[in-house]
Amino acid sequence: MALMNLIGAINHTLDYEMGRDESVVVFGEDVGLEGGVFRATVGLQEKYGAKRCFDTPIAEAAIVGTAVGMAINGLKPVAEIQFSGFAYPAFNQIISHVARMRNRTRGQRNLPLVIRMPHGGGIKALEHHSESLDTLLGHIPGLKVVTPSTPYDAKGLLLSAIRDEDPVIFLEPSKIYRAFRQEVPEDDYTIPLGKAKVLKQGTDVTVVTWGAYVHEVLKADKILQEEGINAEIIDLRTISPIDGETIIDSVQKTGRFVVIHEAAKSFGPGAELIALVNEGAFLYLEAPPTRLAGFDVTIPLPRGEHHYFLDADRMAAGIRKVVRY
Amino acid sequence: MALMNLIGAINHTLDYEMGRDESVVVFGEDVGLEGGVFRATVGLQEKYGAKRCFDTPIAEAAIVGTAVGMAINGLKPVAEIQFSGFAYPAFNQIISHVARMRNRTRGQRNLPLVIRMPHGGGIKALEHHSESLDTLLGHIPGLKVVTPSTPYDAKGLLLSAIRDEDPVIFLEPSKIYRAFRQEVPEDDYTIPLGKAKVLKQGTDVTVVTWGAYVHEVLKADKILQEEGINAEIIDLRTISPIDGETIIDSVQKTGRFVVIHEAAKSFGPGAELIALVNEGAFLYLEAPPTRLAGFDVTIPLPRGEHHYFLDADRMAAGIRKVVRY
Amino acid sequence: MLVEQYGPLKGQMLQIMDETGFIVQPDLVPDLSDEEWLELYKTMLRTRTADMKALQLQRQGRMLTYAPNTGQEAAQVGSAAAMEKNDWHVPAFRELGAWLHRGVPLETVYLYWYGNEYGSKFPEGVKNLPIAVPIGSQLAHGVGLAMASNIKGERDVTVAYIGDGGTSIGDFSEALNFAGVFEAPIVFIIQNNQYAISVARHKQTKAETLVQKAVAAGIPGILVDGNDLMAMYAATKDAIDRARQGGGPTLIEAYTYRLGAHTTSDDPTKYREDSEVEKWKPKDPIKRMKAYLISRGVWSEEQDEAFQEEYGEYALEVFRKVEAEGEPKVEDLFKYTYKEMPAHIREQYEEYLEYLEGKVE
Amino acid sequence: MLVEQYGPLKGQMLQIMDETGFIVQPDLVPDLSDEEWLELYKTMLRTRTADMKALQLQRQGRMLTYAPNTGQEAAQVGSAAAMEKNDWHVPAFRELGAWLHRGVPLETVYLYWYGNEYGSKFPEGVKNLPIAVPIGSQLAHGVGLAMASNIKGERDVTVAYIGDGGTSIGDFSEALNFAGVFEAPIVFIIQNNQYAISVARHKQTKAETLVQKAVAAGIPGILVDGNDLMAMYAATKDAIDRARQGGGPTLIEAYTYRLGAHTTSDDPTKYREDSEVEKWKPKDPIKRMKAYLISRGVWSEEQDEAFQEEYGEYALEVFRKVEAEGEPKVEDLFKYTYKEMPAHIREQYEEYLEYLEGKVE
Ligand SMILES: Cc1ncc(C[n+]2csc(CCOP(=O)(O)OP(=O)(O)O)c2C)c(N)n1
Ligand SMILES: Cc1ncc(C[n+]2csc(CCOP(=O)(O)OP(=O)(O)O)c2C)c(N)n1
Ligand SMILES: [Mg+2]
Ligand SMILES: [Mg+2]
Repeated sequence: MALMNLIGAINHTLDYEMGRDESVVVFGEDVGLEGGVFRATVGLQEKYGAKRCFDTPIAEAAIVGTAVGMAINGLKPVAEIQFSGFAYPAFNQIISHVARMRNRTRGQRNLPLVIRMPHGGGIKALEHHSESLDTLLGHIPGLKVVTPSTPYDAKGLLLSAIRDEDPVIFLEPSKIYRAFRQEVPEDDYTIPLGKAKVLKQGTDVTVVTWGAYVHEVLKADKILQEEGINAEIIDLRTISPIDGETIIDSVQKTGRFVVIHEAAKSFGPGAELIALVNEGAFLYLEAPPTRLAGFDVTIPLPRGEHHYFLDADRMAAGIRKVVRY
Repeated sequence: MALMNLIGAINHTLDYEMGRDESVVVFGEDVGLEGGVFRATVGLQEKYGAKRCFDTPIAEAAIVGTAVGMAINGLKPVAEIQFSGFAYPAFNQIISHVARMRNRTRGQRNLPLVIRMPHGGGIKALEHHSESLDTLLGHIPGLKVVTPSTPYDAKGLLLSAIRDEDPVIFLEPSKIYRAFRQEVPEDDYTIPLGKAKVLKQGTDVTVVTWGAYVHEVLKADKILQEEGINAEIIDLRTISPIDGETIIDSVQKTGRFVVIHEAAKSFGPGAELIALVNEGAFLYLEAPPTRLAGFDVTIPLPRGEHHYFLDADRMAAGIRKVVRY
Repeated sequence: MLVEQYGPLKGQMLQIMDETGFIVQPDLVPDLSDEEWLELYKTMLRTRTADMKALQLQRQGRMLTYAPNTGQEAAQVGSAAAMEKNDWHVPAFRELGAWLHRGVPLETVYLYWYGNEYGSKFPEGVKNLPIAVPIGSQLAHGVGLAMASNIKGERDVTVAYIGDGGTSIGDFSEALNFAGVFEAPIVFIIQNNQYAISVARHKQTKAETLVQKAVAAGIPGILVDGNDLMAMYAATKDAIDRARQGGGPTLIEAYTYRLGAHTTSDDPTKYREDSEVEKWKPKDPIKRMKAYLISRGVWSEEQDEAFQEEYGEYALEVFRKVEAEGEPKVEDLFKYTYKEMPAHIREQYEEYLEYLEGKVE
Repeated sequence: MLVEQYGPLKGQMLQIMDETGFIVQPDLVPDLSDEEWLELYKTMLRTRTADMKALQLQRQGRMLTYAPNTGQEAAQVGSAAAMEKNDWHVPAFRELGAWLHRGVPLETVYLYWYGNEYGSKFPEGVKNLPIAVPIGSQLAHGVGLAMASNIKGERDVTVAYIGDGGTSIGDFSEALNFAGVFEAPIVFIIQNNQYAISVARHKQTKAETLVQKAVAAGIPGILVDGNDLMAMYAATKDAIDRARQGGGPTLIEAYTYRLGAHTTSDDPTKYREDSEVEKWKPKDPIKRMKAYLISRGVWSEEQDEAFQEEYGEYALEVFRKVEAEGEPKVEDLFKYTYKEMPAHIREQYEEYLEYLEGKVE
C-alpha cells in the first residue's frame, strides 16, 4: 500500500504493467523524455527504454492509427492523447477502425489497446482543454469507455483496460489528478469494466455521476443529508457499455433519478441514462428523471467556467427539486 | 412547379441560390466536372464556372477548414462531404471551429456555411457509407443539423440553411434521393430551421422520426390504422436545435411516445427525445417512452443490413406494443 | 540501390521492360526464373479474369458495387511478389492482384464485394489487413505494424498501398512522417492510376510527381513504371530489403492507369476522353508480360486463352458458392462487436430473434 | 526571386544581418528607412516587454497559463510587417509580435490569456483570426480566406503561422496541398523554434529542413534566419508580392529558437540542456537589431531602457484594466452560440439566472 494521488496511481499502474508484460508500450506527445504534460508517464522511458515508452510527432490520427497496427501485431499499446479536446483529429481512426476492426474481421483482428486522455474541465485551462467526450465516444459500438474517480479505481480500472481484449478509451478526470491521495495497493488487482459502483446506499433518490463530479456530488450529499434527504449515489465508472442493471435496481428502489454530468445537456450522456431508466423503471418513477448538466454552449474560458461547471450547491439544489417534486 | 426527386430538388436549389447570390460557392470531391457521385451538383460548374463550383483534393478536414476561411472572407460556402461516413476526418474542424468560431469571437466572425452530406443507410453500399451522425453532430453546441424527408422540404430547408448566418449541417437521406418525385415550386420559398412538422394528427401515440424513415413510418401507420390505432406522426426536420415544443405538445395529447431512428440506440438521438419528453410531459405519460433504433453494433454490410434497418412491419410492431402497454 | 538513380527528385522513372515486352535494362532484371515470372503472370491473368467476371456478375445484379483493377495488375502483383510470406500486407481497397498472390482466396474477395463481413477474414497465416474504405486511414496501421516489428525485434516488413487521390489526405503525410521518425520497416506503394473517381491526378496536387512527397518526410522514394511487372518487383524488393536491414521506409510511386471505371457505380466518359484511355491501352501490363513470356517460349496465346477460360469458369463457380452461402446469420450481426457480448447487445439480439419468430408464426 | 537561391532544397538559409547586427548582404536589405526599422524594432521590444510582464503576472497568480514569445520577435514582426493592412493574418497561438504590429490592442491579448473570450474579438478593421489552439487547424482557414480572395477577384494576401511541431499533423500537408492546387495567395510561416513542448525538432520529422515539406505540395519555399528581422521581412515580402500577383503560395521556414518555456506550465530544464539555450542567446533577434540601430545612430541603450520601462508600466496598467473588467457577464456565456438564442439555451440561461438569484437571497 502507498499513498497516491490519481496521476500517481496511473503512473504506478503503467509502470506495474510494463514491468509485468513486455508487450505493453506507452507513447504519445511528450510522454517520453518529459514524462507527459501531467507527468503520467514520468520515469517510464528511463526504466523501460525508448522502444517501449516514446514521444511521437504531433499527429493524433497517426498516434491512434499506429496503435491499431501495433495491437494487431502483438503489442498492447497504451496511447496518450494530450487532452481529450485533441482527440478529434483521431476520431476517424477511433470510430472507423478502433471500434470496428474486430467486427469487420469477424473476430480475427482484436485490438487490445488503450487510449488514455485527460478529460473534463474545471482546471482553468485554455480552450479545448475541458472537453467531455462521453456521448461522442459512448455512442460508438465497439468501444469501451471508462473513467475513474479515485486513485484506487484508477489502478483497478486501468489494469482491466490494458488487459481487456477490446479497445478501451480511458478518460482521466484531470481536475482531480492531484486533488487527494488514497491508499493504493502495490500488488495486482483489477476492477471489472462495465460495472457501476454504489458509493452510498439511499432511499430517496438515485444520483448517478462519474469522474471529477463524484466528489462534488458527495459534497452535495452532505448538504442534503442535513436536510434529511437520503440519496443513493452511484459512480458510473464505465460510460459504455453502461451498467443498466445497477441503475435500474436503484431507481426501482428510490423512485427518483438524477444524472449529473459535465458534458452539454442536449444529446448528452444523461439522456441515455434517462432513456434506460424509462425502459427499466417506468412504473416506479415518482418524479421526472432529471439531468443536471452542462449548458448547451461551448465550455467557457477560465473566467466563465465556474458558471458552467456545477458545484455542490447547484447540484444539491437540483437534487432537492427532484426529491420535493 | 416541376416534378423533382430529392436529389433533383437539391441540384435545383443549389442552382437557384447560386444564380441569386454570387457569394454562394459549391465544392467538394467530384462535385465539379462530374457533378457529384450522386449528381447533386451536376451542371453547376458549366453554368457558374470553376471558380464557384469546383473539385477538391481528397481531404475532408481541408474541405471544411477552407469553408471556414471562405465564410469569414465573405462567401457562403456549401461544401459537400461525399458520404457522412467520411465526415470523421473533418470532425476536428467541425467541432473545434465550425461550431465555435462565433462564440469564440463573441459574435465577430460568423460562419454562414453549409456542409451537405448523403446520410443514413439502406442503400446496400460499402462499409462507412450508411452512417447516422445525428447524435455526434446534434450534441455539438453551435451547429444546426437539418435533414429533409421530401423534395419539397429539401428545397425549403436548404434555402434556409444557405441563408442562415449560423453553420448548418445538411444531412441528405441518400436512400430516398431518387425514391419518388414531388411537385416543387421553382420560385423562392423557405422552411424555417428548428421546427418539426406534424405529418399526421393522431390521438393514441406520438411517433417522431426523420429522414428516410419518415416514409417507412408512414407505411407502418397504414398498418396500424387498419388496426384502429391512430398515431400522431412528426417529422423532426431539424435534429438540432430540437423543436421540443411540438413534440411535448403532442405527447401531452397522446400520452405515449415512440422515437424511431437509424442510428445505434445507445447514446442515440432517441435518448435525447425521451429525456425531453420526460422533462415536458412526465405527468401525461401512460407508457414508457420508447426507442425503435439501430442495434448497438456497426451497421452491417449490405447482406445483413435488412436486419439492422427497420421496415414498416417492425416499426408497427414496436409502436403497437407501446399503444397496448 | 535503385533510389539513388530513380529517387524522388531525379525525374527518372524505373522501367525494365518496355511496352512491347522488350527488356530495356537487362542488368536490372530481378533474379527470377522464367517459371517464376510465368507464375506471377498467371496471377495477373487471374486478377484480370476475376475482375471481368465480377463486372459481368455486377451487371447481372448478382454482385454489388465492385472496384475493378484492370490495368493495375503489375503494380499489385509485382509489389506483393517481392514480399515474404511473413511480411504484412496493408491494402487500400483496389489490390486484387496482391491479394491473390498473398493467398487470399478468391471466395473471400468475392464475399467482400458481395457485401458480407466474412470477406475481411482471411485464412490462418495470411498476414493481410482488410480493406480500409476511409481513404488513407490504412497507412498508419501499416506503420504501426512495422513499428511493432521493430519493437519486438522481428524482421517482418510491411507493405502498404494507397491511391493517387489518397496522397492528399493528412493521414498520408502523418504516416510517412511517423515511418521516417521511427525508421519503420515499411514500403508505401502509391498506385497512381491517374484518377480519384473523376478527379484527374493533376488536380490532386501541384506536385509534379507523387513520389516527391517522400521529401516532406525525409524518406527515400522511387518512381516506377507501374505497368512493368519487373520494375515493380525490383523496386519493391530493393525497398523491402533495405527496410529489413534497418534502413527504414521507402515511398514507391507506381505510375499506372485505371483502364476501367472507378467502381461499377460510375461512368468515366463523364470526366475523361476515350482518346486518353486508348493511349494507355498499349501500355497494358498484361499485354507486355505476355509478349515477353511468349518470346521466352514458356507461354502461348492458346495457353493464355485456355487459362483465362478455365479461371473464368472457376471464378463463376466460386461466386455461385458465395451466392449460396453468403447471407449472414442473424447472430453474426451481434457476435463480433466485443469479445464478450455485453448485456445490452444480448438483449437487442434476443428481442430481435423474438420479433423474427413472431413474424414467422 | 529569393526562392531561387534559398528554395527548399538549396541548403541555404537567407540571412541579411548577422548576429552582431552587421549587414552581410547589403543588396538584399529591404527598402525601409531607419525610422521604419526603428518602428519595427520598437514593436519587437514591446513584444518582449509585454511578455516579461505577463510572465511576472503569471507568477503572481494573476494571469493564467501564458505562452511566451522570447526569441521569436523577429520572425513575428518581420513577417507581419511585410503585410498590407488589408491582408489577412492567421496565427497559431504564439504570435504576439505580429498581433501588436497588426493593431491588436495589448489589452485584447492579455484578456485572452486572462481567460476571457473577448480576447478573441478584435477592433473593426483588424483582419486577424483568433488563436487556434488545435495544432495545425488554422492553416486551412488561411487557405480558405485566400481562396475567397481569389474567387472574389480581390488582391488581399493571407499570412498564416504554424510551429515546427505543427508540421507533423495532417492539417499542415492538406492546407499546403490545397493552396498549391488552388493557387491560393497565401504565405505559410513556420516558426521553427526547435521545440514542440518537450519534443525537439529532430524528433518531429526525419526531414532535414521543414521548408522541404513544400516539395510535397509542389509549392516554393524558403529557409530564413528567423532571428533576422530584415531577412524575415524580405522573404515574406517577396512571397506576398508573388502571391498578390497571382503566383500562388509560399512556405517560409523561420529558423529561430524558443528562449523561454513552452508555456508557464512547463519546465524546459526537464528536456533540454542549459548549454543549448546559452548557445542561442547571442543570436537574440532584439540584441542584433538594437546593435544595428545604435550603429545607425537612431537609437541608444538609454532610450532602449527607458522604452522598456515605459512600456512595462503601460503593460501593467493594461493588465490592471483587464483584471478589473475581465470577468465575463453571465449572459456572455449564452449569447454567442447562435445568432439568435434558441429556446433551449434561453431556458437554460433563465433557469441559471433564477438559481443565482435564489442563491443571493
Ligand atoms: C476519407 C474518404 N473520403 C472520400 C472517400 C470516397 N472515395 C472512395 S474512393 C475515392 C477515390 C480514391 O482515389 P485514389 O486514392 O486515387 O484510389 P483509386 O480509386 O484510384 O484506386 C474516394 C474519394 C473515401 N472512401 N474516404
Ligand atoms: C491537435 C493538438 N494536439 C496537441 C496539442 C497540445 N499542444 C499545444 S502546443 C503543442 C506543441 C506545439 O509545438 P509547435 O507547433 O512547435 O509550436 P510552439 O509551441 O513551439 O510555438 C502541443 C502538442 C494541441 N494544441 N493540438
Ligand atoms: Mg487513383
Ligand atoms: Mg515549436
